[in-house]
Amino acid sequence: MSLIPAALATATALAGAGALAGCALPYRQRVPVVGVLTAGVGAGGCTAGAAALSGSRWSAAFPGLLPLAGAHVAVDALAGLFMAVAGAVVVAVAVYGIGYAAGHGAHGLGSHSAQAVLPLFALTLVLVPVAASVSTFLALWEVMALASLLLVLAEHRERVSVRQAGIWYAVMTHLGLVLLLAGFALFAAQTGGETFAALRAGAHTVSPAVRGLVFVLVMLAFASKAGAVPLHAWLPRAHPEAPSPVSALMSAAMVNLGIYGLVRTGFDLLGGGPAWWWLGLIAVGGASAVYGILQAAMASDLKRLLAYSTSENIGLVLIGVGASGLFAAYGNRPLAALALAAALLHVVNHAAFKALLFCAAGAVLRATGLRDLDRMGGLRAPMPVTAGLFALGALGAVALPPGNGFVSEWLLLQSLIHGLAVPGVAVAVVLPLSVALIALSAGIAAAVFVKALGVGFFARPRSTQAAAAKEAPRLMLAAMALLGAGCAALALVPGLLGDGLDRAVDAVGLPGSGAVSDGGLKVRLTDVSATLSPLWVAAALTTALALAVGLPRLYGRRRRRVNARLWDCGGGAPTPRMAYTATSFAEPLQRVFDDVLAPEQDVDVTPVRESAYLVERVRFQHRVPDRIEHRLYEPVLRSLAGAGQAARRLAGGSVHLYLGYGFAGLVVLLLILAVGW
Amino acid sequence: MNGGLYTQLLDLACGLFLLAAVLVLWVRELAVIVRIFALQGIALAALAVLLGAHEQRWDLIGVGIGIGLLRAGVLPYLMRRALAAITADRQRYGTAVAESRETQPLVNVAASLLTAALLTLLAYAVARPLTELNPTPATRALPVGLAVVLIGFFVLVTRRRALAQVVGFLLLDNGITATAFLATSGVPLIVELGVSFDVLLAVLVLQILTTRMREAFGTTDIDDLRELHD
Amino acid sequence: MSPTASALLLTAPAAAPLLVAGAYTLSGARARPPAAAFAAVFTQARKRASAQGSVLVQQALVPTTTRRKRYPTDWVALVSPAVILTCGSLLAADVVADGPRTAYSGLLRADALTVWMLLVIGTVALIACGSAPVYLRGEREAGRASEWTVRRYHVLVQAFLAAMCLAVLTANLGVLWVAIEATTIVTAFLVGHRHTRTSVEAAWKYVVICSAGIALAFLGTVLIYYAARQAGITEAWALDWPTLVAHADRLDPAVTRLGITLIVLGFGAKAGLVPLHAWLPDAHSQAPAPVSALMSGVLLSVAFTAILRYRVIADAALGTGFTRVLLAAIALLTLALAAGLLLAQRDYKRMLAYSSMEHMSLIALATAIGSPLALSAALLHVAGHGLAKSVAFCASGRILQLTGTTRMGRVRGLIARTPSLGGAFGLAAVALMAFPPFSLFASELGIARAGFAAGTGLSWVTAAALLLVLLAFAALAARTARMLLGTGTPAHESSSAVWPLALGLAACAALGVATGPLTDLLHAAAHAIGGQ
Amino acid sequence: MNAVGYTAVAGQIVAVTAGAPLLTGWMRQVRARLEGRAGAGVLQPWRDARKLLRKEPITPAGTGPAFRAAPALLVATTVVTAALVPLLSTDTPVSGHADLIVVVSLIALGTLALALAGLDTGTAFGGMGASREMTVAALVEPTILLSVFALSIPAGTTNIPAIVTGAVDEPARLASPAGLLAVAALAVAVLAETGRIPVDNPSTHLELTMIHEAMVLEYAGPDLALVELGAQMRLTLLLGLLSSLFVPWGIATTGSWAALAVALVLLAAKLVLLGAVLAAAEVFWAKVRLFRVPELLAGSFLLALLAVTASYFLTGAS
Repeated sequence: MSLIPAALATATALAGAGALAGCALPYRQRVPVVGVLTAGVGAGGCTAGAAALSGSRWSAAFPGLLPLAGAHVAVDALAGLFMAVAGAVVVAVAVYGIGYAAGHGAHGLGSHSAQAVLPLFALTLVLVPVAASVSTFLALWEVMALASLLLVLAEHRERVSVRQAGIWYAVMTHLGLVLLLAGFALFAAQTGGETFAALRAGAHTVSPAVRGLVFVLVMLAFASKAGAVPLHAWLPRAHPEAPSPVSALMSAAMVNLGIYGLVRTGFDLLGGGPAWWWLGLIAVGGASAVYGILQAAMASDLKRLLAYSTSENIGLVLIGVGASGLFAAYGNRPLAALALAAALLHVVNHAAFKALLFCAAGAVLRATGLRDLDRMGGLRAPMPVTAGLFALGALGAVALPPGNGFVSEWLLLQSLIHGLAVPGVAVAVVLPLSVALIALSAGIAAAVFVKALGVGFFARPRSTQAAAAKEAPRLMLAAMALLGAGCAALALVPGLLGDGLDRAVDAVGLPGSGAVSDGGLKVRLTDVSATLSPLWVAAALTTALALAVGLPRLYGRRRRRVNARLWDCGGGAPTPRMAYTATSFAEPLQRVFDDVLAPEQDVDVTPVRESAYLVERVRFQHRVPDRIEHRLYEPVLRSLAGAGQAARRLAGGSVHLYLGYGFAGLVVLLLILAVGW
Repeated sequence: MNGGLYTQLLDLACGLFLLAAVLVLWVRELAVIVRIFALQGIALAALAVLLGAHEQRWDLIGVGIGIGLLRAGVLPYLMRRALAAITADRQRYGTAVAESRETQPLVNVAASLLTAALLTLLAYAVARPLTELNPTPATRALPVGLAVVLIGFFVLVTRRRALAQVVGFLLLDNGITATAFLATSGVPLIVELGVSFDVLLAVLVLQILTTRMREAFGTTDIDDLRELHD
Repeated sequence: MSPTASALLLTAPAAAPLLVAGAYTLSGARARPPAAAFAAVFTQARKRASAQGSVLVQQALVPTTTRRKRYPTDWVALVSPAVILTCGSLLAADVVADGPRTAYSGLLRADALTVWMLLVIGTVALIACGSAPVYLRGEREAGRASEWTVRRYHVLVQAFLAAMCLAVLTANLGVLWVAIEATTIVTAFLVGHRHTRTSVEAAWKYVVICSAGIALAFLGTVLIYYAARQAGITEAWALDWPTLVAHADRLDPAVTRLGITLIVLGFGAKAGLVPLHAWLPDAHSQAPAPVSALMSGVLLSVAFTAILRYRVIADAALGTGFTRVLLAAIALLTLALAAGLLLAQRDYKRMLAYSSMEHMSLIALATAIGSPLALSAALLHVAGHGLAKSVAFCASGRILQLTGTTRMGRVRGLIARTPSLGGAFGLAAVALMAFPPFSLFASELGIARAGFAAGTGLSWVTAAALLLVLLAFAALAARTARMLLGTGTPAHESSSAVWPLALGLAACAALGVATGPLTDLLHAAAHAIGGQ
Repeated sequence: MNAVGYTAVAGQIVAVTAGAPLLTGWMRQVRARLEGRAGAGVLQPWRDARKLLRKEPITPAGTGPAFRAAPALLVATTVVTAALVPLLSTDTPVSGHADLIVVVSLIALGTLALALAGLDTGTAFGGMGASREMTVAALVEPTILLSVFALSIPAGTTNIPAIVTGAVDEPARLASPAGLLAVAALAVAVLAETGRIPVDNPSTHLELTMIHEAMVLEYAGPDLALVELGAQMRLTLLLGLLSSLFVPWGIATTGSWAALAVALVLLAAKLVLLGAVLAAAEVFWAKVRLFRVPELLAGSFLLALLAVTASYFLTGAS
């Protein structure tokens, strides 16, 4: 089967061409050419992935590449799934990027460097799942990190915050690399080979303790890349500050690769493990799901909100993966397969709607220069298509029928609910809790996206920029429409993915569940009896809607709608400033979760000089800090700064001190030798 | 010459050699220090000549004489010139005294002497295996060489005048040369030449730097060189 | 290949720079006084012009002097890197095919390690000498350099190159010592090339600390010689490396242990390892940028190759345990120190110097591990670090000339000001942070893999090292980002300033993707220093 | 039998749609009597609806499509759920297409539509209502899903007809502590979802307390009629769901016309009874403060969690 290598080679060639074009071409040609080439890269990756999903495999070795190790590649269905997702997202976002960067000037995303890096980033997104040896994987992984870092920094001239975000991202991602390197190097050392095949073969010879250590290290690394709590700190910084197409790529494609690595390592290479691994994973997942969506509920920056919602969805996926591992650990493999399929399906769905949402947010940002929901409002009038597409994405994100997020969450819940068939007290305690966490996060997600849509796009403009907004150019709309179509397809006929999912689950040694099948019309659980046919639900809803709209019209006498003033309690027409903002919308939730969020607010009242009772000015400050950062990161940073200051004394400048080091070292070593080595 | 006399002379030379090193720690006047260093150079040369005479190796004697010329003649001369250059234009300011004396070393003289004693003990302890490997009168004196190396390093660490540091460096080098002679009656000629040439150049460089230092800082107190730091 | 040819190939790398140096000296001898005088006048005139800002004087001077003036002699320096590279590549094929070459009754000897180091020296020298003309022009135009100082600069740099080539080419450990000490003496005046307080201070520290350290190394050499003589090796061959390696098992362990300790301390001083490391940041920050590039890029690793050579002997005589513990301890201390001092660093040249210490300690760690993979990684790391660091230093020299400060706090928006220069500096920093495709990633990956494969103790050491590297990475990333990013007013940057940097970066990246024809050489070199 | 099935579905939809105003009227009447008033009669809600439907449709200034579509969507979701929930018969042709989770989510979808409409008006009232409604909905979600979990454990599925038939076959399930706890939890959740006392007071317009009314403040005419109808239908539907989950007797499990007729009568009886009980309870209860509502919901969540664990450990489903 030569389709996969051909497609991958094409993608690589196109990426190289794109990089050159980005370096060479002048601004006018640069953006469209690079955009088209990048889309080609995505298409190549998508093709290869689809081929792998349809059952073909490919593997090869290039000993000449990568000094000291040699490069090994292999493609199976699991890799194919993630390649296909990444490729599809890349295609849409690349087209979107043409329109986005076109109006943006020769700096930022349109600059030489950014345009040169973009195709390479796309390529690594597609290629990372292909790696089949530790060195190859880490090399591609780091190239991806570097490319994304450079793209995050693209708009460094506009805002200082970009630099901070870039530094955070660089350091966090390198922390991830160190963990990953330690874990994989340990694993490779224990199995005596660094290709995935060797690891797979030698995994069972490794002592349980070392396996556990490896899993913990690798899990932390991949979780941080996936943006799971508590290693998520880079995500709400980098995603908002990056140019919107880049945010879309990172949030919809790059983050998934963390999940890929986890599944690949945990199930495939380590061959599953004891229950405590997966309980830990579920704990991480649950924490990220609830914490992420709570922070999203508090956020009033649209892109920050979306970033935190990514953290939430990744949490849900992690719960699924953890549950799958748990079931496998207790020997119930069909159920494990179901849970894993649900998790993977949610990865796909999340990629679809999150890419759409980030693109829509980017369109708003481009039209108004606004990311702050409190100052938007009324955008549905000037940019109806964007608003509609955002609504479609939001419907997917709130996991309610007929959105696409619902199908995967339904599968996830089903797998958890039927998980009680698995023995073990841990299961009995953990599963209900995770169901509750999923439900809670789903409920808050509904509030979050009602806020995003209702406050951001509905009501009336709350700022001049919002009032002056224009609809995005056609190219961007087309790309978003493409993504929207993807969401709709996933929502109505998820079964089209069925066989691919089964093969992907098979690839890690679990029997295919066949859960999502029936030509896409039904989602039926074979071993446990529950069915869902999204298409029917959607059809029924539309019919009912038509009736509910139509019948009253038939009954009522007057058809013509007349306009009227809003009810103003008798005092002047309500101004936009009276409308609810994102902050005020989130206030009740924030009160409810006061203990978790620990908001900070201070009121200082300055009375007039004459009397303390007459107030001259009242300043009210209110912010909801990221508490985990507060507690986890800041102490570390402080201690490091202290260490740096302390270390400076070592280089005080006195020659005598410096020679003293040498003399002391010499005497100590001689003493050691004298008393006998 | 017979073994007994050879041994006694050898020990005498080594004793002088070590004594000179200790004296450098003792005195404060730079001029005197330089003179003592010259004395040590003579002792070193004597050492080499003795070994040569004992082994009937004329090349060794030649090397010894050359070393004597270098260490007792050229290097002290260079340092005296440097000293003169430093103190010359200082007379009228009356800071000549300050410049020509190691007024207050970082470790005072008494402590330095005690340290020297300890270092000598350490040298004996460390040199044990060397002596055991091939016990001859020469190798029995190896600790002296090591002791001088350590003392030289100690001078380098604790003395504040530029010239005193140079002397310390040269003590270190003398010690190494002595070790070389005592252990293996000298390294191959080419290496020996290279080493001596390097030492000469190093001293020249240091001398030039000393004069520059005086131009730049107005003093040769190394402790004032603290502008480069983190 | 005929003995004469090989002798020629072995002699040329050291001889060519000396010849070039001689040429420069002679040109100085018959240098027309007008030249120097004109230079002086011209600089004063410029000072006046800029002082009073008079357009007239500017126009009177500028067309005739500054812009049009070319300094062709600066480019002559590129001869010796070319020669070194040619001989290196010719020798490479030869050595890989059929074993080491010797000349002058074994005084000069080229094995795979030698050739590898020659190639590294040649490439880094190419970068340094290639970016020197632009740097010197800047110095001239700023009135900081006269014809005489420039000529002295060229002579000393060439001598420096010769000394380093000799150090890697000789098989005689004594001559090796002499050559490395010679580098100290030669570079002393390059470090102190300006007569300012700071440069004198830096030079003094450099000479004193390095001479003291190198003296210890000589003591160690003497002890090894003693042990060899007692092992019955004749005087002529008792310092000959191949002979010593062959008969290492007969050396007395106690004496060898003492010797190797002193040697690691001594040459470690030149290699920027604890405890005699402290000269490094001062010297690197004061030397002219191309010289800093050479010192940091190759001098450190040339000094370290001495340790590599001695390590073979010591391991054969003592078993691997002793040197492993010694080197691992020193490496960890150095790494911790470098990371700690990077955290609160405020001067970008010092920052680069400390990052050199970081990378040298990684190389030392790899040597401590000592498996074939680790040694190959160490050698690859030497090459990668040499390339990236020389590019970084050359760029920093231009940055200093542009901004007039070495304080990072005062440098902002470099990419906006000079995209090419800022980009080169940024990419070099990225390479030093060990991002692929640059070769430092491959080598660090190899070191980590070898470290975890080398038993529990070294696994822990490697893990600690990785954490410290993370600290250094964070510091480097934060500082560099602060320098490069942000807004700034564009300034012109000549392309001739950038091509050597681009060359170096390209080479580093290429090495990281595939070593290609060098693969066999790399493994042969690792094999030569005990990676069997 | 298929005819019977479709008839059953149609019957359920009609019963809910037509019965909702009557049930509301009946509850108001009971309440009025208990409070010693004469009451407006059971048919009053119908009359209101007719009156409103005849009025002209109003579009308040600055509102958009969401505002206009929301009422219809509210009704539509309720209708679909009415078709899915086995109020009359357990073997309907549609019951295979969805399960309890879908039903719950569809109801949530209706809430969400209304909240968006509230925000779309851009008034302080609308926003306030929407924010409060979404907060309550978010907190109710875990309770409902955990009750679903608890109910599905014995039946081994989330398919409602299966649950109901299972309960009919072995009534012991309902008497089990798990069953009772689940009832209590779900009952509280239903009160919250339908905005009844003690969570919300449907008959107040006091801005400090109101939730649902604040969202729909801007509606008038036919739209208002739809909103009212939707709210009433949701109440009816959820009460019906409760009844068929916990007193499933009488629901036709076989496709015979007689059983269907009996089921219809019994359904009416159950709803009347439940409505009376609820109305009576509302007379004696007071609405709790808005920020006490989370405590109430936390309590119900605890009940649901206990229900799950209890059903797991007691019925020993392992």
